[in-house]
Amino acid sequence: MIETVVRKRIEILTDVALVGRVTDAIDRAEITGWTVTPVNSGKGRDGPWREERVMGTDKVFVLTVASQERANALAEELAPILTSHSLLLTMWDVEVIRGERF
Amino acid sequence: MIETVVRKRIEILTDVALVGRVTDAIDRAEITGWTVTPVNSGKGRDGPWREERVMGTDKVFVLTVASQERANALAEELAPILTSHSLLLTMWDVEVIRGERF
Amino acid sequence: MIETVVRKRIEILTDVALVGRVTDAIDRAEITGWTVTPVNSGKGRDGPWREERVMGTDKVFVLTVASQERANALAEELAPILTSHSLLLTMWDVEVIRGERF
Amino acid sequence: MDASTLQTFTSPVVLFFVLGLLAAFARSDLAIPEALAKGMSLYLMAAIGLKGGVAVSKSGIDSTVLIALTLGIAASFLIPFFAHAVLKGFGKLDRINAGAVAAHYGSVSVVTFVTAVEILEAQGKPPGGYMVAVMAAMETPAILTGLLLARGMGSKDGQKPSELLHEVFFNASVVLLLGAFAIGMISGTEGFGDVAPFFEAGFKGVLCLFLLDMGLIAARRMMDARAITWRLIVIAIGLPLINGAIGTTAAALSGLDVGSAAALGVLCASASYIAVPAAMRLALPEADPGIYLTMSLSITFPFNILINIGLVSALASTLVGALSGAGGTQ
Amino acid sequence: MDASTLQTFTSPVVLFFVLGLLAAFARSDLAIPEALAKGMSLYLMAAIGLKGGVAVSKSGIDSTVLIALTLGIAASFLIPFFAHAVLKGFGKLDRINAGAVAAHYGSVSVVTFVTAVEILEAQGKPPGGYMVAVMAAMETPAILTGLLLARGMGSKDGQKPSELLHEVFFNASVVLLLGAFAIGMISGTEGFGDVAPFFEAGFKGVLCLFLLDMGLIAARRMMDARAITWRLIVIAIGLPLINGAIGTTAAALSGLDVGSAAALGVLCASASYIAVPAAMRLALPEADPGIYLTMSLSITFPFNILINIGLVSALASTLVGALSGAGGTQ
Amino acid sequence: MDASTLQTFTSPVVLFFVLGLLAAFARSDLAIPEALAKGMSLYLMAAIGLKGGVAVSKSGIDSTVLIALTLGIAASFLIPFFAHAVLKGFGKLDRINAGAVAAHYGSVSVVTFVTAVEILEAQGKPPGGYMVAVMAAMETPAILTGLLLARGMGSKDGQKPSELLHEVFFNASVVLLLGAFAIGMISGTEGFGDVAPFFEAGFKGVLCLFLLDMGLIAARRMMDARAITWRLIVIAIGLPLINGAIGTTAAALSGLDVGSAAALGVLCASASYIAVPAAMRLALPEADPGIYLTMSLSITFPFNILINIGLVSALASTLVGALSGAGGTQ
Ligand SMILES: Nc1ncnc2c1ncn2[C@@H]1O[C@H](COP(=O)(O)O)[C@@H](O)[C@H]1O
Ligand SMILES: Nc1ncnc2c1ncn2[C@@H]1O[C@H](COP(=O)(O)O)[C@@H](O)[C@H]1O
Ligand SMILES: Nc1ncnc2c1ncn2[C@@H]1O[C@H](COP(=O)(O)O)[C@@H](O)[C@H]1O
Ligand code: NA
Ligand code: NA
Ligand code: NA
Repeated sequence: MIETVVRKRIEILTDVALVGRVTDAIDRAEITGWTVTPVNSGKGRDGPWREERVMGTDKVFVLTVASQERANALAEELAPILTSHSLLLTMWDVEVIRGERF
Repeated sequence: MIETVVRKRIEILTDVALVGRVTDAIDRAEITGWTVTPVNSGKGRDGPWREERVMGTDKVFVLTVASQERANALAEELAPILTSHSLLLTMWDVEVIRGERF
Repeated sequence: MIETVVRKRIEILTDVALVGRVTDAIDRAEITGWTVTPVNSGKGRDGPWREERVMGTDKVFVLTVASQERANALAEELAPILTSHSLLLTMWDVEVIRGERF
Repeated sequence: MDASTLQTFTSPVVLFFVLGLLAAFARSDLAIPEALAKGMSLYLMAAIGLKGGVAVSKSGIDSTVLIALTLGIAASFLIPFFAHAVLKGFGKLDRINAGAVAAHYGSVSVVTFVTAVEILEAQGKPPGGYMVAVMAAMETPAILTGLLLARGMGSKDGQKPSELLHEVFFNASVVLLLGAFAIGMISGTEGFGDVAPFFEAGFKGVLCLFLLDMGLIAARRMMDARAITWRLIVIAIGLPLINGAIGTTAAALSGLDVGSAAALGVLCASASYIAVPAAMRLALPEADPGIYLTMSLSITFPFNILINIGLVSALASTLVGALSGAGGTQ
Repeated sequence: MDASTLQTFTSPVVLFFVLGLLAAFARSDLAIPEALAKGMSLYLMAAIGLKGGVAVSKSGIDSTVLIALTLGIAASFLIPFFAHAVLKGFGKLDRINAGAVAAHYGSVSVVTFVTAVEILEAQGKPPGGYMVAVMAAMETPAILTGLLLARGMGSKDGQKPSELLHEVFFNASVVLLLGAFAIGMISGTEGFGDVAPFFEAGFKGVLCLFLLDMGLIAARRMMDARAITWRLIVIAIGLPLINGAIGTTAAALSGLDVGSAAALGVLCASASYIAVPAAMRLALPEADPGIYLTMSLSITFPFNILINIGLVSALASTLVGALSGAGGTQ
Repeated sequence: MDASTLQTFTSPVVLFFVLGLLAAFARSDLAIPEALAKGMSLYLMAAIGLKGGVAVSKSGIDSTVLIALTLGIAASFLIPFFAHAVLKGFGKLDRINAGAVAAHYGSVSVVTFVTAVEILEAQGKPPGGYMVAVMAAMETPAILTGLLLARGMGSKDGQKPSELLHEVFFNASVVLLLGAFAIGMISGTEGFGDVAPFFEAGFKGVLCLFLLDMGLIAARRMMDARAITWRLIVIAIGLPLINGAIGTTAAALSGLDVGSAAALGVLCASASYIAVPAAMRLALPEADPGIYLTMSLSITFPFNILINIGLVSALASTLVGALSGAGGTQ
């Protein structure tokens, strides 16, 4: 049987303009990497929005897999901008293979 | 340390034509928001399919974060169309920051 | 109340060129289906990359929902290429409705 | 088959479609990005709408236009009854699936029409500009008949009829076709001159790439098809033959010119694979897309492009020739 | 309103914008894929930049060019002060939101400019090629003024100023506009000849489809708007009127020709909805996009396209006519 | 450097490439949406294929065509042996990475070829239409040699050879190039006339935007590069110089005309960055894309576009001139 270890998977919904801020925070938390995936549309407190890339106002998900400890460090790093920039952050435990990498 | 609370994350794979039905159900369950992300291709009981947006037959994920209670309400809302429209619904516990919002 | 059952959700980040290998492994593990979603960019050991589909070097997520047993079979199937092709695999428990299908 | 039918097979437009079919059958990974395919489809609809509107701004609206519109709308309403009977009887489909497929055959395929116009123009039989409006008008009536046949008058599913009607009348292709048609009518030849290099000069080239994509998609769906029986294949070839012949004949008898009669025949012969599938997913989710998409897109569409447009065109020439000959001796 | 204003409403370019507005209000699902919209926007910027550069390679750079540049940059710096006062006073916005909106009105809208150039050329008043460089120069100063007004000299947020300045000066549209302008100047008429069929012949057609998309987006945002009061609507119409009039007058007094004066007026009247919103998300995240995007995109943009370009053009003709008449009698 | 080389740097096509490089080095966020870049690449391949096919439909196939095909295929097979030796020796790469890089240099870059054709035509030395077929034929043999060199005859990885061969022969660009070539041959000048406005008039403009994107991608990758040593940089410049000279000389000696000899030289000099990387990810996953993509895309590609095409063209003129002079005195 393959061996797995438990890590945190963190997904952050953010404006495209702010991706650099989020990935800088990930780098500062010394997490090994991150992956960005696209988002089409959504609804929040300000009502619905559609992807409007021409206007630079669309969003993406930034996801990263990290140890519990580094995940906490990342959450601390992001805390100041979470509310001001209305990011959505969810995290949960996942099993990974090759866990020594994260 | 940042405080997190536990919420349900629900992801529903649906035909683009049916997104409105799903988000209406989310609204009726009084969940604060939702986010739609794109899908490329897949395989199910009817064999493989590719994204064929020209034909209006492609799919997306609708994801939403909600309290346990509202998540259940949503699942109940969607139950009648889950099988008839062959939606795929998965849900699991996640930690969120700023939990009062969900 | 709607009845849910627990299944594994497995997500594999892979080069587009290797999707066929991954879905073949899913088929061999006798899992009922899979879904492919797009990826924009990321950073790993080799530094950052952007989606460069013209060059055939971009990545996607392949996700599949399966029973614990079949999920293990899939992980075994993929083990040999996980490291050599630097795939990223995470898996976790989710609740699904219509669980008899998976 | 006359020379002009053969000529079809040296036209780049048709050859790119064949290339798409062959590439997909050879399991090549050639693919057109979807955003581009969607964009080309919007471009083709805007261009054909504009061109039609400009033509009508010159010719004006007369009784012929009304006759053509009436014929088209009637065909879209009625074809599903005939198709439904055949699909349930010979095709052995259940009522729901038969209704869904029938709706597709009553509605129309924009790209089949556009390709037919190119071929007819090359043969010196250009259809009237108003045929674009006829096409737009034929898109949706069939959806209503198809649902009626599938489901009777009631709807168990909570789909609000108003929602469906809205979806049907304001769906993207109807709005774009009629909108561009109106713009063409308002701005006329002069206003169109400005945008002609884009919408006219590029037209055939875009159609080439779009048909390349359609060939790829049609062939790939064909190879993945599971629910298709030989009976359904026969129907997917028989219906366009019969509908095309009836439509052309009715149009010729009603006094339309050769090109317009052929165009109406092609519209009757063609099956929708854009607007109707989307409506069916909403209104008839139990119906199997594996059946209706494969029939309309992978069998009827190639059959129309490669063979049936030629047949309908030849029939229109014969009929209109005979009728005007008859008229000439009166 | 003279004949040429009426003519606006038979131009396909404007009519496609109206079609987009109507389709969205009717809640049609018509939509242009984003990748395509982005591509069309890049194409329009490359084309307008090239054309401007080629024109300047012929006409050379003289004092008029410097005057126009100075006027434009000054306007972009100063308009936000005026706008900020109005937005806080009459508009009742807080300091932050007023600053964010003010930055939008000091900056410019590329598509408004491009549409204005088309309309002015159709009216026989082509603006000078250097106006493209003026537009590029006007994109960013307003961002700095807007931030200053919103925030004073300090920044509590850890946003590094150097990062913002970089974002501002190397943002995609500035780079592409100035880059294409330089390429046009270097390669001149001869080099441009090779690529003219693509960048020139296709231009108006692409603009049609792009404005169709802008109409869809503007109307959809309007319908979803929540934070917009009648006071803000008045400002979103009043500001382009006033800024347009002041800009045109200043340009006419400074001796620019009719077309260029009108173009400068349109630049002053227009509000950014691409570069500035992105900068505001970075530098003023507390400001509400629901306010600044709705005002600039859903009110000011349509107002400029449909009405204000015509007014500014008429004003420029009157002023330059009067001034040259005065000059002629000296 | 003669006048024609200088002329290269006033061509919009090359200038847009330079703009892309500069914008990326300045860390501008300018970017072309991927779907569009993919679409432009398909367009360029379809257009160049069609044009080549039409040219051959006029000129016919003679022994020159066979000679050029033989030279091209031989070069694609053999170049990797030479490259592999250099990469292992001077470049200090391990066997696997050397094999992967070698495969890239044996194969070809479509865009380099297309740019070369534009430049050669502007210099009055148009290559023969059959060179498109030669290019398509050269895409894949190098992949086989490269794998052989990396891995010996066996494969430890379970990659089925048939799968790889299929991938290699039916890969998108081979299918599209040869398919469009065949369509061009079948439909000939007359059929091509219909679609010429799209495929011919738009060609250079699309190439401009595509090279803008390539410039952005090449420079960004360069800045992120980690695994690149000065030795590899020397090789990435030396190989195209040597391969280009050998290819041109062989072609001139075999009697090809100036333009075709230069085109073959450019094909030998160019390195693949589309088909081969995809094949390597499948067949040699242990090889590092950071090495092979950076060398082929970020060093060799710009070197060829900016400098080497000019050198190869000059060499071809000199050689063919000398040979025909020699022939002339016989
Ligand atoms: N810790 C991580 N979290 C999320 N994605 C990652 C992580 N590490 C690597 N990746 C993704 O996996 C890809 C390959 O990583 P690597 O195997 O390190 O080259 C990267 O380009 C990222 O997209
Ligand atoms: N409960 C939710 N579940 C999923 N996505 C959400 C939820 N609430 C907000 N979002 C997403 O977050 C974005 C910003 O929300 P807000 O911060 O409320 O403006 C929305 O546009 C949605 O895409
Ligand atoms: N086990 C699975 N894991 C992930 N996605 C699935 C699975 N089964 C089905 N799907 C997705 O759901 C879609 C519809 O499946 P079906 O309801 O079986 O027709 C498929 O096309 C897949 O994209
Ligand atoms: Na029909
Ligand atoms: Na302004
Ligand atoms: Na080569």
